[in-house]
Amino acid sequence: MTLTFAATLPDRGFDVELDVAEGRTLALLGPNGAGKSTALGLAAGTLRPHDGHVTLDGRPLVHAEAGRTRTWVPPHARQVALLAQEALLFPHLSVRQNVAFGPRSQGARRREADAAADRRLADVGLASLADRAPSTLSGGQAQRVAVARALAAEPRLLLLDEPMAALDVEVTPALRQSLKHLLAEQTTVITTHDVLDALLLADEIAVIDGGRVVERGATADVLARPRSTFAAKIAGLNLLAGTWTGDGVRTTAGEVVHGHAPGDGLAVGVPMTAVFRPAAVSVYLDEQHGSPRNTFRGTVTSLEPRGDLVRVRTGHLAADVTPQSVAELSLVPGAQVWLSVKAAEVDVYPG
Amino acid sequence: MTLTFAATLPDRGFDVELDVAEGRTLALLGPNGAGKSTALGLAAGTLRPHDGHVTLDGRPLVHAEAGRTRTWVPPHARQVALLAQEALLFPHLSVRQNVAFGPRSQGARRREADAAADRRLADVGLASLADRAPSTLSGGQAQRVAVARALAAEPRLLLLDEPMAALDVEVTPALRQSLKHLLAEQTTVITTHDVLDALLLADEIAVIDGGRVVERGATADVLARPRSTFAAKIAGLNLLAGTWTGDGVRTTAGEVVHGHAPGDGLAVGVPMTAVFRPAAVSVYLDEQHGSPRNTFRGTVTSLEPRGDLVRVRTGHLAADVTPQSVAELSLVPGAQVWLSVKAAEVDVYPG
Amino acid sequence: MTSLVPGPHRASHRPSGTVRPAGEPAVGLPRWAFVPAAVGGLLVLLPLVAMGSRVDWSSFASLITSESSLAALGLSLRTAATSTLLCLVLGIPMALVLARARFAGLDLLRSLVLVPLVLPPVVGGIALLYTFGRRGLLGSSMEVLGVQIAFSTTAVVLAQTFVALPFLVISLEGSLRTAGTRYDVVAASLGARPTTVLRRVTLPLVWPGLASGTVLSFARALGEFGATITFAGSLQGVTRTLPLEIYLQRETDPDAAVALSFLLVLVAVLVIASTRTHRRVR
Amino acid sequence: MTSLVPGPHRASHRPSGTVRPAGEPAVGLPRWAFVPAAVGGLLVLLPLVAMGSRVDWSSFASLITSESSLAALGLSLRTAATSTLLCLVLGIPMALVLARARFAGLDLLRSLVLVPLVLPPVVGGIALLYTFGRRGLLGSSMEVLGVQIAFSTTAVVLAQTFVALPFLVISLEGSLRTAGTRYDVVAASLGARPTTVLRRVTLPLVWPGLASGTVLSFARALGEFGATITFAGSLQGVTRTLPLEIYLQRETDPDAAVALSFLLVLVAVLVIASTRTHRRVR
Amino acid sequence: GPAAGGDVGTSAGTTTLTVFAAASLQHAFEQVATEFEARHEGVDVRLSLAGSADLVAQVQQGAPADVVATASTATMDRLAADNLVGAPQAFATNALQIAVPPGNPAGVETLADLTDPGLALVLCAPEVPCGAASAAVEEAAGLHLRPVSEERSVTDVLGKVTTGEADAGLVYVTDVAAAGDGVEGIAFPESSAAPTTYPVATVAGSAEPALAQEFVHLVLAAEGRATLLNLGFGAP
Ligand SMILES: Nc1ncnc2c1ncn2[C@@H]1O[C@H](COP(=O)(O)OP(=O)(O)OP(=O)(O)O)[C@@H](O)[C@H]1O
Ligand SMILES: Nc1ncnc2c1ncn2[C@@H]1O[C@H](COP(=O)(O)OP(=O)(O)OP(=O)(O)O)[C@@H](O)[C@H]1O
Ligand SMILES: [Mg+2]
Ligand SMILES: [Mg+2]
Repeated sequence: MTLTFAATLPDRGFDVELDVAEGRTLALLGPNGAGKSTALGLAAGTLRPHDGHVTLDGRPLVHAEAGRTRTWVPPHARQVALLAQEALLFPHLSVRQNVAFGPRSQGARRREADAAADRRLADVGLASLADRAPSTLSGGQAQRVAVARALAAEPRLLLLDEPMAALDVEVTPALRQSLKHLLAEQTTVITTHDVLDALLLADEIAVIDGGRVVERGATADVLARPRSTFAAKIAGLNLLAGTWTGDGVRTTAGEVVHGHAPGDGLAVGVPMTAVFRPAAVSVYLDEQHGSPRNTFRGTVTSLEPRGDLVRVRTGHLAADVTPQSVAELSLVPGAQVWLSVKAAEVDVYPG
Repeated sequence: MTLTFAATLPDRGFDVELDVAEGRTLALLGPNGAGKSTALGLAAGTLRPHDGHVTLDGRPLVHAEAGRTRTWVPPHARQVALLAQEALLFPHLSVRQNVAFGPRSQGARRREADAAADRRLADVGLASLADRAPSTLSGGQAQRVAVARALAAEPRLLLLDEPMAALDVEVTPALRQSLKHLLAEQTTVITTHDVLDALLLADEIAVIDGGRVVERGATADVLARPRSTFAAKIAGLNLLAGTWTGDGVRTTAGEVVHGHAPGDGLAVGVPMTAVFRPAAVSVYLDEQHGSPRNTFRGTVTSLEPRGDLVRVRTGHLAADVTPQSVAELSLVPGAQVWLSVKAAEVDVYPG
Repeated sequence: MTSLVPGPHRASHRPSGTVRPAGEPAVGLPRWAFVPAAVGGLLVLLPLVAMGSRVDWSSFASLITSESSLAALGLSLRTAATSTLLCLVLGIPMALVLARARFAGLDLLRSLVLVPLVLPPVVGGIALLYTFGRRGLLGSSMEVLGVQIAFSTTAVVLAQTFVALPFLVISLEGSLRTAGTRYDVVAASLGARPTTVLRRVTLPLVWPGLASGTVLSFARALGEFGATITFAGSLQGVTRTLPLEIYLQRETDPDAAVALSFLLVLVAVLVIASTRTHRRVR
Repeated sequence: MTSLVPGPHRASHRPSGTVRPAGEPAVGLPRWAFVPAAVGGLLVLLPLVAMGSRVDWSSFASLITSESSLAALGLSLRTAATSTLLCLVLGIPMALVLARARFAGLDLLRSLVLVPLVLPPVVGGIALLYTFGRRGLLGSSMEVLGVQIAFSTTAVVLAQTFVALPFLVISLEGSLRTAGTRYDVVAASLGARPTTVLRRVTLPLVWPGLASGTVLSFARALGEFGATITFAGSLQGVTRTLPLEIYLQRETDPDAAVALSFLLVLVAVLVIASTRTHRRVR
Repeated sequence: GPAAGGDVGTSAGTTTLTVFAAASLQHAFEQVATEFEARHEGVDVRLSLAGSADLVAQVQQGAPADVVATASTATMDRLAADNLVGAPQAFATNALQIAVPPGNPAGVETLADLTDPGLALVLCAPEVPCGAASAAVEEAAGLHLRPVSEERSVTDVLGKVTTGEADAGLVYVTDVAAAGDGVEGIAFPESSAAPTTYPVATVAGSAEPALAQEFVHLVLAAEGRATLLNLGFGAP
């Protein structure tokens, strides 16, 4: 492992272990206040752990025991670049000088550093703004310059805290594409609220909630078979957790969900999770009876257009239906509905 | 109209006219640096126009001619609240005091102001953080407090500059839902890069690019029949502009696109736009011949997972295909492909 | 908000036993900075130590509790407090105008406001006499109104305010510029009138600068000698402040002067230490 | 970065003919602020005007170009410049340590560093004698090294540095606290060593505070009298700076003293005006 | 009695007499003032003490003084020239002495010893009274002194000597006496060449001219003389 990380910060209820292999990218997902930025701060050296250690390429960066810091490499000596959530461009330097700051600080000559800066600015599509003052940039432009500045520092470990927030649709795919290219060989931890970033950029995903890692795995696995509500929400899947009854999963609310089980021989009572896609869910105004299907009662909480379809949400489930259906059924927030899904569409697996 | 706005700022190449009717919400869309924040700043009074005027409820807020400001209502007297792109919570006040700042400044008693603040904090789901210092909030939490603070000021006109950036998937729909509710009667201008915000919150959309309004209309119309590339990109539609040839639209690149025309009697040579959904586009590795279809040659620039499908982009077009197709065709960025779409799927309209 | 450890511990790649709060931001101060800082500290502290070693501590108590010393101390504290208040009342608006208003001649005005800093205090006192004295610029018109300022306690306050005002103005102006106006803009857009913005946002945000400015001007007022003796004279209980008392003692009893200076220093350190200048801001 | 118009134009809801740059942020200064600011300005300016009205301009030129005046002026400029440099070298690290280091006794240290501000300068001079004088704390060890400070230009510089140092430290510390450390953290994470961070980020960001601090300490050094005469003595060309020359002239020719004071003020205003204290920062 | 103005003036039932005196006269005038108050029921004498040049500037600017006493005739003459005071009268003289640190480390015995180039000598500047006296003595003795510093006041010269910074200085007899153990005084015959005279006068604008005149009389009378002689001053 290039990066191994295990740290606690009792003040913030933070207790996380992570590792990232050389050249890989880990995406940290999780709700606001989960501890994503805290994890990055601990790795960058802008925060000190209460307990734990961080090592990079086998070199200990910090080691703390019960609040005593025993090893401490200061931030500038870590070769870890952190792009924070706020752009924080140095207000007294031009855009080019901002991006050249990392190379210059690491001993590059002005000419080389400026050339590197111009390359990075081109990568984020802002070569033409090189001589501007940061105060004259728009919010999204500033964020892109900050990305370029972090990349230009050529760190051993790159930490990106929501680099895509505030970018426009036109530039996001382009930047995502160049990041994909640039991060190919780069050991990176990225936090994001956009599942596309994770899908496209990350080899692995860790979901943090309430200061703990609640889920961890290869990107495709986590998004296909999420175990946490949060991962399911980002993956856009419905997820119901409960215990195995022998032929289905009983949730704490007492609903039983039938679906594909991974095999026989499961003990009754073991924790299981049922997962299904919103597109597989149908919406009715009254209860349906018939061949094997799962039916859930709910109240519509929101309607969101989603491409050609409309996503209908009830408390804990989502269904994707056509706009016509919405019109025919007169779906509005507050409407009482039955959601149903064929057992064949439901995956059930332990966890 | 409640808000009428017409202002230029030659320094920034900004020249925009807008209006918003009482109680309506206007979404400003456009690429980074288009001038969205500039427009909001001019309305809020944090910037002065070179030429032009802003009136709210018939009351002139600013009137300038050739750089001379002739009428000027200072920001605090405008009843216009601006939520900027950065949260900028007052660092010396608690979260509750931050939110209560608007009501207090407008003469409310401490108790009323605190009660109002607590209500608004509950709206954004952060009632439990009321006594925290802003420096102890996560990025997303801070942004939500800033939303609450702007709402608590109960302005005649609310200006929201990307209020949803940096929010997690879990809270975004909830906040969007409460904003929808809160903005129902509120005259609002919101800037966003997320088409869902526009779809759900805005009655009308104005697309700004390079400091000018390039498109303007009811939300549904603009997204269904975008005239600008940018609107089309956010709407997720393909758009090709050109001139009418009698049976199709000829683009500047020389391609001819066939589709539904709105009727007969169109003069050859008039500007026309062809629009079609990515889902209607098929991808082939060699050119197809046969019944009426449009075929375009292109190089794959990116592949993005999008729900159950993968969006394949070439220079100016997008196609949504199944992951299986991607695998079978070995699509990777750089691959040469032919995109084809049936004429029946293409809408053509003037503009 | 910020905390940085003293050098020796910071850059250690080797284990070390430092105890410091977890979670604190941890960015380094260059280690070499502690060397000149220590030299500077010694330059200021050694003379104090040397002075302390010469004080005749046995007679210290009786000396500083003599009637004339106590009268001078009381007068000094009263006048310095009043002048500091005046400096705040006049200086905060001046700093705001210098930092944020924009009109022709502002740069010249800024330089002129600094003049009392550079004027030898006695010359400052003469200038004040030329202005507020009986035969001064305003003196005759004020005499008509029955006001006579020179050689009264008012004159002491005026002299102290004159010399101390630039300290407040300059250090507050620097802080105002460093802080910028982003938060003020937000406050205004929430409906806060300029006065409310000033009271609830601008001043709390520049609190460290305001506090240093206040301390600087209080200290300068407390130590003021030259302008006072020239403009206000040296009458016990009326205009003879502690520095004037020290000056007089020195003519006849240099040891007593040193002891009284120690009293002055003590008072200043107590007053300054009781004002927390470093409220947490961010 | 910031620009605010004088009151009368700002809050006008009626048309008015103000010309001001478009695009500038426009947040108000309370209108009433201009009243105390003007009073404060007058308090400082009127005495200068009164002084100017008493100068005998016909003999002004010959007076300020006399040999002794020129020698004193030259010495003053040289020593004040040197002391300001010393203040920067010692004071910047001191301000950094006070603002950002954290160790026991820091608060006490901060109060002690202020002591030269409040000490009557003459007493400061005595304290310096007790320290660096022949029989002082360090004097004997220095004599062994063959260094004699007393009655030399070095003593003048030392006295000026002693009194001027706190000015730099206090105003810079206030600015450092106001600025916070967010940008420093970013710079460190980009690989900049603490010294690089200091040079390329911290100091440029607190430029307004550093500039005011420098101006304050230069002005204080230029006007320094009491500590110099006590510690360094007064010999033409060696230790007699312009303020000492002014005091001496005053004994025989008060008009000449006022004229020389004018020269001092002029020089200070020129030097200060040529240092731009208000670089745009944000 | 009539108020002099501001805070300086009458408090209930008492008359205030304000005396401006050179700082070196502090002890002498305190004793005279006590005596004066004892003789004049209801009169409060207030001393304002500063350097002679300060006193002159203050009186010129209309300070509410009744009596002024300076340490040199030159300064008093400036007031007389402006008709701001009544006729000045000499009430004391003073003579120079060589002041050396305790133990006389440089072994100074005569005025001629002060020409030793290795000796750190401090004098008053010629612009101030004690400096003028030093220059006169120097000329009378036909010596050429090279001081390391020309101080602005006697106090500054004494300061250098008491701290041992200077090996010797020329100050007044009274200053040596007042400094106690801090210095040793060495009398020298050439000092008679330059006696310094202390003048006192009533201030023209005084609100209490009669009382002021009585105070001047007391200073000049035998009682005042005795006090001054006790402190080392000579008779005029
Ligand atoms: N203070 C300024 N001085 C000069 N030009 C500026 C200034 N601020 C912004 N600009 C320029 O004005 C243009 C419009 O900026 P604006 O901030 O309005 O963009 P925006 O549409 O809000 O973009 P974003 O989506 O990135 O926030 C940009 O080209 C920007 O570089
Ligand atoms: N300086 C601080 N002191 C105390 N608690 C803090 C501090 N900064 C953050 N916290 C708390 O620690 C928790 C984790 O914060 P963190 O910034 O790591 O969240 P995050 O996952 O990055 O969230 P977001 O998506 O909103 O950026 C939050 O509950 C936050 O309120
Ligand atoms: Mg975060
Ligand atoms: Mg913007």
